[in-house]
Amino acid sequence: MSNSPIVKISGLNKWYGEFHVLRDIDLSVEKGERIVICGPSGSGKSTLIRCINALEEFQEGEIVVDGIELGPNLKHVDAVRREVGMVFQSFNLFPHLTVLENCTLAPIWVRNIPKKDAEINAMKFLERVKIPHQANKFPGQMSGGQQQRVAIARALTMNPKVMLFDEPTSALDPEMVKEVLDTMVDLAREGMTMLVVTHEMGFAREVANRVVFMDAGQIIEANTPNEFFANPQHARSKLFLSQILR
Amino acid sequence: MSNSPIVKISGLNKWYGEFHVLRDIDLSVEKGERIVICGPSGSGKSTLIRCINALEEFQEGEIVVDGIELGPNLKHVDAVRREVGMVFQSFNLFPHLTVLENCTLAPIWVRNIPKKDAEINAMKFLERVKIPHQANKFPGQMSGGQQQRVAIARALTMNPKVMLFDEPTSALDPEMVKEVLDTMVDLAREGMTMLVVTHEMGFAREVANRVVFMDAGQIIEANTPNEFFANPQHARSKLFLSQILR
Amino acid sequence: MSTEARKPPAQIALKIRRVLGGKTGWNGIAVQFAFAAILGWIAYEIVSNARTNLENQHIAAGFGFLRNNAGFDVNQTLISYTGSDTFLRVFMVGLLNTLIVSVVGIVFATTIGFIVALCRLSPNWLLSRIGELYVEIIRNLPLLFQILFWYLAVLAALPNPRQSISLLGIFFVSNRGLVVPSPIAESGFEAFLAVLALGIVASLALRFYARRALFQRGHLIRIWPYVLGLLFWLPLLTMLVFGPPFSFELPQLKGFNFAGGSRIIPEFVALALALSTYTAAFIAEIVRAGILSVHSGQMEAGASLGLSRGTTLRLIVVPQAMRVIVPPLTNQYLNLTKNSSLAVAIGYPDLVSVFAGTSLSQTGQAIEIIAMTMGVYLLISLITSAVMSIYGWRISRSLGA
Amino acid sequence: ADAQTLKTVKDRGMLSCGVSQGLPGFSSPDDKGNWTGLDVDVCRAIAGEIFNDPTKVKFVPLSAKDRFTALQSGEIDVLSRNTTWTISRDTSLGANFTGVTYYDGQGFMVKKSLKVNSALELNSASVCVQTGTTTEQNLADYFKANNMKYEVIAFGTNDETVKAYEAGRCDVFTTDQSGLYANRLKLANPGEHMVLPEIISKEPLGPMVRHGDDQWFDIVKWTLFALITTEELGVTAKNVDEKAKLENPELKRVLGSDGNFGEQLGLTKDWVVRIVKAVGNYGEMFDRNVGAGSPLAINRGLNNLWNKGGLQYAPPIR
Amino acid sequence: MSDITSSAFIREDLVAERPAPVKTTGFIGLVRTRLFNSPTNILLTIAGALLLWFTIVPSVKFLVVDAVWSGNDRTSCLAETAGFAVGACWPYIQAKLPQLIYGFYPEAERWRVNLTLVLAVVLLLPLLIPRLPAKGFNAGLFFFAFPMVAFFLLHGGGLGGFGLSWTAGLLQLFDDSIIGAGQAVLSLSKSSSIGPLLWVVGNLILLVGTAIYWLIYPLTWLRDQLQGTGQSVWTDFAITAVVVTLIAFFLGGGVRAGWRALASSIAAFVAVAIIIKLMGLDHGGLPIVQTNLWGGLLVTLVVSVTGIVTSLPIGIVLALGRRSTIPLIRIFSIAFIEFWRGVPLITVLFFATYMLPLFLPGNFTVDGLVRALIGISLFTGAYQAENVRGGLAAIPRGQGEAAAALGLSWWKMTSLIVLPQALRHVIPNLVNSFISLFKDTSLVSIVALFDLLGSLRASFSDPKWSTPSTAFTGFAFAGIIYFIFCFGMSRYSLFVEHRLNAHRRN
Ligand SMILES: Nc1ncnc2c1ncn2[C@@H]1O[C@H](COP(=O)(O)OP(=O)(O)OP(=O)(O)O)[C@@H](O)[C@H]1O
Ligand SMILES: Nc1ncnc2c1ncn2[C@@H]1O[C@H](COP(=O)(O)OP(=O)(O)OP(=O)(O)O)[C@@H](O)[C@H]1O
Ligand SMILES: [Mg+2]
Ligand SMILES: [Mg+2]
Repeated sequence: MSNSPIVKISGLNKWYGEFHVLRDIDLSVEKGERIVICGPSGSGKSTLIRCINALEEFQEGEIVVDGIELGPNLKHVDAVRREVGMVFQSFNLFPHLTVLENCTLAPIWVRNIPKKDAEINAMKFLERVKIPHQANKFPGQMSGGQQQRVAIARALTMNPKVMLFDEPTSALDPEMVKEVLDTMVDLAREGMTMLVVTHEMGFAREVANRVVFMDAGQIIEANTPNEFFANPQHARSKLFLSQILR
Repeated sequence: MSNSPIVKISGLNKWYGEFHVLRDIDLSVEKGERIVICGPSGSGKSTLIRCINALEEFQEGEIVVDGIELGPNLKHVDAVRREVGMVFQSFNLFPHLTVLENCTLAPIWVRNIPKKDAEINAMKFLERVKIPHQANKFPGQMSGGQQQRVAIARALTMNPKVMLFDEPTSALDPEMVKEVLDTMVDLAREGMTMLVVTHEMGFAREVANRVVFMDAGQIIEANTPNEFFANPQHARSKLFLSQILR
Repeated sequence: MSTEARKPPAQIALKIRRVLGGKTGWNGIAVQFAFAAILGWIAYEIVSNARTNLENQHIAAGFGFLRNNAGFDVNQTLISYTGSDTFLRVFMVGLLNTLIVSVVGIVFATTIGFIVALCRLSPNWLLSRIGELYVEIIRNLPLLFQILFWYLAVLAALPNPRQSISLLGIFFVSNRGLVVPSPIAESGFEAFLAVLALGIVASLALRFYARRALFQRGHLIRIWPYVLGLLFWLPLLTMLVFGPPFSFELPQLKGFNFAGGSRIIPEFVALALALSTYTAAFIAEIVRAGILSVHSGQMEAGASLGLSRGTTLRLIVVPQAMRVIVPPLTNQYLNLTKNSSLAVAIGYPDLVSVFAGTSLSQTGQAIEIIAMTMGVYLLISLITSAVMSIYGWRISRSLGA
Repeated sequence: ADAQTLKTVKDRGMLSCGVSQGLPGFSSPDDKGNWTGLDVDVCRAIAGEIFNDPTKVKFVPLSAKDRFTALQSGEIDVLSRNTTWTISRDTSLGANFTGVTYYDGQGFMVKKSLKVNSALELNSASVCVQTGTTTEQNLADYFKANNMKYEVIAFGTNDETVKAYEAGRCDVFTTDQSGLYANRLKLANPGEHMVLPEIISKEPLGPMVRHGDDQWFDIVKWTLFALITTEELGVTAKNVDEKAKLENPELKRVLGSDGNFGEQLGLTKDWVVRIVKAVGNYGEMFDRNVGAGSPLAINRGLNNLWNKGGLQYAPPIR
Repeated sequence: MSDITSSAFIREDLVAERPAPVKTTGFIGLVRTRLFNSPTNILLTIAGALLLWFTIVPSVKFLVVDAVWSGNDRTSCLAETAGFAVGACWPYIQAKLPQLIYGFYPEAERWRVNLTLVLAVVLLLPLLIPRLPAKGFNAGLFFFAFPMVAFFLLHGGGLGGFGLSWTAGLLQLFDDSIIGAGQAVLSLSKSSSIGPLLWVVGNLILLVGTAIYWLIYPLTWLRDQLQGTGQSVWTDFAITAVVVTLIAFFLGGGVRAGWRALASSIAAFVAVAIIIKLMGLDHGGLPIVQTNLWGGLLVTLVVSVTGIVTSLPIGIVLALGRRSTIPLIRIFSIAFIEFWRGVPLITVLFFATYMLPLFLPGNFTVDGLVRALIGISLFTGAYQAENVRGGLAAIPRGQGEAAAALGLSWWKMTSLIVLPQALRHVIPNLVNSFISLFKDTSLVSIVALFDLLGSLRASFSDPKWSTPSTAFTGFAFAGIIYFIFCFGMSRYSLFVEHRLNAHRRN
């Protein structure tokens, strides 16, 4: 089983109205692999990642997550979502619930875990992102970096097989970027399969197995970070890298 | 005439209720002089500048603008305001009027200039701030930097003798600060008398004749920019500069 | 190897499913069918029950009754009406009475509302407190309570017509209402009307001219003295030349009541008074919120450009405030119109009172009559909301949002 | 659904009876909500014959304009609320009048201080009237016929109308004469008001039931007849038990020891006994509520028995 | 003084703070700056003071100074007996107070009204004070348990059965209607040109009806058996409790995780059992007080509280319906909302009071008060729907996406994430709707229900208390009561709004 990829995207095409956002995307992610997706704004990175989580529907192609097929008409959505965790740019914590409640909500209501167990489990993950003592605060009372770490913990409580990150650090003040990236590095070390949309090239260098470069809705280049940064093949990748690495 | 200062503030004192905001302010501004006012938040910079434009009343002292006296009970307000242009931190463009209408409103209704002429004149100033092609847009359709430049153009259409700026760039995204500052530098080059409240020390260095440092409602130190930045005299100025210049 | 942009696949089946069933597709269609079935069942039950009930009770159905003679009188009619007119005529009479009290109510409510709002915004502490007091008291008492109060308590305190309170000997206030002299056209009437119309047209033209003068030549013309002259002095002059335009028939106490003059019935006064004072409290809050919603920076910007306070208010603040004010204000107007149906509690002959009340009990045709009554109100509010959404759309377009 | 009213009433254990919202002598509640009056007693008589318990009535106070809808909708089983018998009401409203409990006519009441002695002097007066009544239409006819002008002010309920009259909103209050006397008691100073002599209409008042249930129609109709018959026979609430024991064939028929008229109505044999025990005979009812024994002190007049010069006449029970 | 014009200036000693030359704070400051600071303002102040003088002084004079405080009937409130121009006639209020509060509710049973009121206050107060815990439990008690208890307390009467009987009855009603429809179609087929088709359809419907009849036959049979026994309520209750609890257990996750559902279900049923036992609902309960005896403040409160409790769920459902992507549901919700918002409440009440019975089966009557309640609930529900919709629109899209990404279904997402936030946003608007609802209850007096205002009007026509000041006194009294309730609610909504804003800021 471990041979077959955990996420397999083939022939994915998506339109917004007449606008062709994703074009013939093929990508497969092995278990434990850590992929960084980068590319200029509007190139379709967020859209791609949201398709994997069935937050967007698509018109052509197929996405298979852990053997579950997600066709254009969105069958098996619930099953897929249960295997995939997602972290958003704008945290999207539930402001009316405490941190602990944020982290126990899904386990209790989706996985039907007793509240006690869910809380013990949630505290474990909150410790892992280093904010166990804030468990009873409300999100509004925390800094952006802390909120994003809670969001990561919240996704982890569902024991996802794959974690998706959509620019997790770009809404943060510079001082806070590091604490979130550290958390993600830890996660990567523990062997979590991750797809990360980010412009933090340091992070890509440190943990990614593969860097995928997208432009105009297509995958232009995919390579190991060392190769990609040192020796980009495509003209667009070169241009992009020249802009982003000062 | 050119000997006498264009703005002369003497013995100005102002209270908000029990709170003594401005204390014994004396300041005179020569024609063509460009003064930058800086100081910690709450030190009374905005209040001072608003007093010059008679937007605030004051309890003691005297302000003379171009020979017109502005006493505590606000005589000659209209005359003074006609000589003084003001640019606000939050632009304060009129959202229900187009850019061009924003710029022709006052000339038509205050100076009774025929609409045609007012429009020609306004276009001249809009060209000067480099947005003539946006003349028929509404403010809501423009970026912050563009709006602030329109605000400057609007103030200029009244041919003021003095321009007041109250933190004109602090509500702007970093990319847009430069376009506004450039406009102001151009204006300074053309010899406009300016009083600018700002924390942009680069601007102060480049164009100011004098930097005035305020704290706790009083002028603590006033000096040429070179002197002031290189060699602040007062303990408070030193502290302030150490914070602001990284 | 870059892929060209293509057109999306047609996916007609999916689109049809979307149209029929929303995002959830087949599930949605199923839900819809179930829902339609339940609705259909309820509708069937209603219709079949109503049919059996009506049949059992031998109630005639249909709108034929509208052509029958009503046989009762109404004490305020804007169109000629006697007891031998039809129920359709009664319907019209009631509708017109509803409209007249609504229009009068709206005019007064707006006036009072703006005054109270200005009081509340006034820098004068006492005045703003009084405004607040007014709003809090009026808003927190039921409208029906206020209508009854004005009608019962105040009416009871007024004298009978023989002892009526006379104002200048031509107006009379009593528990029969307010009697005013009624105008009768005289020889100078046409001339007067013509001059008045001329005055209005000339004033409008003057305003137009003044604008043009300002915009084209930069002449600021003060037009109000001329307008005053046109609208007041000129008609006065014609009166002197051509004689008075109308004479007044003075009310005189004759028998039980006043003969001559026009009478405004106390039911109307009480209803219009209660409706306008009540709605005014809400309008005051709307106006206040609207004016406060215009950022103080706008006023300051106007001032710093040298615009006078009045000009700034007129050209900058009011237009912006109106955008915020007009939609809820229309809502209040609609509410007032709907609330005028409370007339039924004090016997003012509005639509609900004479049609859904008296006519219903004379004919017994509840379904038709209630449906017509509700339909009229519904129509009024649908038209108003349609107009409002057009207005809202125009505003959002002009702000470029 | 044709002949179900009796069953519905029995199932409910309660008669639902529409009455006026307060007209002394006919139907009015006291401070504690106990209802009394002539119309009320008709309901009690029906409840008495059905349940042998005159208290099993739910009184539904109705304004003139709501009364027919309430009857049509089935909210009430019988409308006993000074309602005038007219052909249009009998036919088009889907209801039937069951008889006349009170022969009345429309009159006018004015303040004595107005110094008016005849209705023909009422030109240009303001008249208060209850809306949705025959009164409202009679009024229009009368003033038109006599070529007089007037202003009509119509109110939804009797109380509102009286209140407006008292407050001076109008000069004249018009309704059925019985109502005038009854309402005069509600005024703060009854002595200051007078009823004008003219009677401008025939107003036979009686209970009403829905179309289509003949059994129920019979029950209500014969309740009235039983009340009148017992008066003819001198049966009263006090002596009914003794009378029942007498060997008078007519009494035996009426009081149920002979024949099964009650059962034919769907009731019990002793239905008349139950009625009389509940409210007495018509004469007693009249006296107690509006006649000599009441503050209204209205003469029997037209409402006397046929054999005493009045109009009250009941077909024989046999 | 140093010369500032010279380019360098350094302040050696700081200027100390000193008080302003003219007083701008405190009472004198207020008078100086906000009452008498300019000629126009002086004029306005004088005008305002005059206005107050001519309204407040006569009011106080009427209500207190010239008032009569004791007496037995109208004579004590007449100027002739009192010897002065009489203001308010308070003995009249004293005499009518029971009627204004309870209507004709029998004197011996009034303790039930009082008890209900006390219960309501005891449950409501902790709900309104934000600091107190256990809001969910408390709200459950107030919104579900309390209405039932209040119904049996105020109206009286007992239960004839329980869940099983009710379900059976409801299903039977539904089935009857299907069979009725089938018969109607069949009878149509005889006279119609498409007779054979109708015949087929009619028989099909009949077939379905009969099938359902046999499908639910065990249930109806069981019900009839139960009704036969002496202990129908308790047996029925036991069966219902077991069935519901089991369903809750298995839906809640079965042996693995259903214990929570099991426990809460059992607790709820025990609570219900206690209530049934305590109030003796199994054998008839308290004596029945028909709603036409209710009146006064009691009716005002019953109508408004019921309206508040029922209109909110209606509003939520309609608001969600209006945002639904399913076309029919959306269209229906829009039409429904716009209809109720477009017509005056009084016509709605007319409709409910006089026409509703026409639309119900002949043998089915609905109490007059209940009919008015239905009308008011639907009417207010439509307004609440627009309030709730505003709240829903204010929730950022990301909230729903985050919930979806966690695997929550639409229902869970809506009830756990979206609605709690949306409702919190619009509490002030909701409370404002409640205030208008409370005021609107006075309209029921037009359809012959005697609420506070209706009772007040009825009391005016009592000749025993008819004096020139009776009406004013009555209005003053009722006005004060209405004002206290409405003003209280509006202040509370302000308080909540401030709290919410404070919460949002940090
Ligand atoms: N709901 C939508 N409807 C129409 N177009 C959309 C929608 N969402 C995104 N787009 C368009 O799709 C394209 C891809 O968007 P996407 O958010 O995936 O880009 P991205 O690579 O994530 O960019 P960024 O770095 O700015 O987040 C953009 O051009 C965007 O304008
Ligand atoms: N309308 C007012 N009423 C009372 N106090 C005020 C008012 N406006 C300003 N203040 C107070 O006066 C002081 C000076 O305010 P001012 O806005 O002039 O400061 P500033 O130097 O411009 O600060 P910033 O850099 O934050 O704009 C502050 O402490 C402020 O709180
Ligand atoms: Mg993106
Ligand atoms: Mg400032």
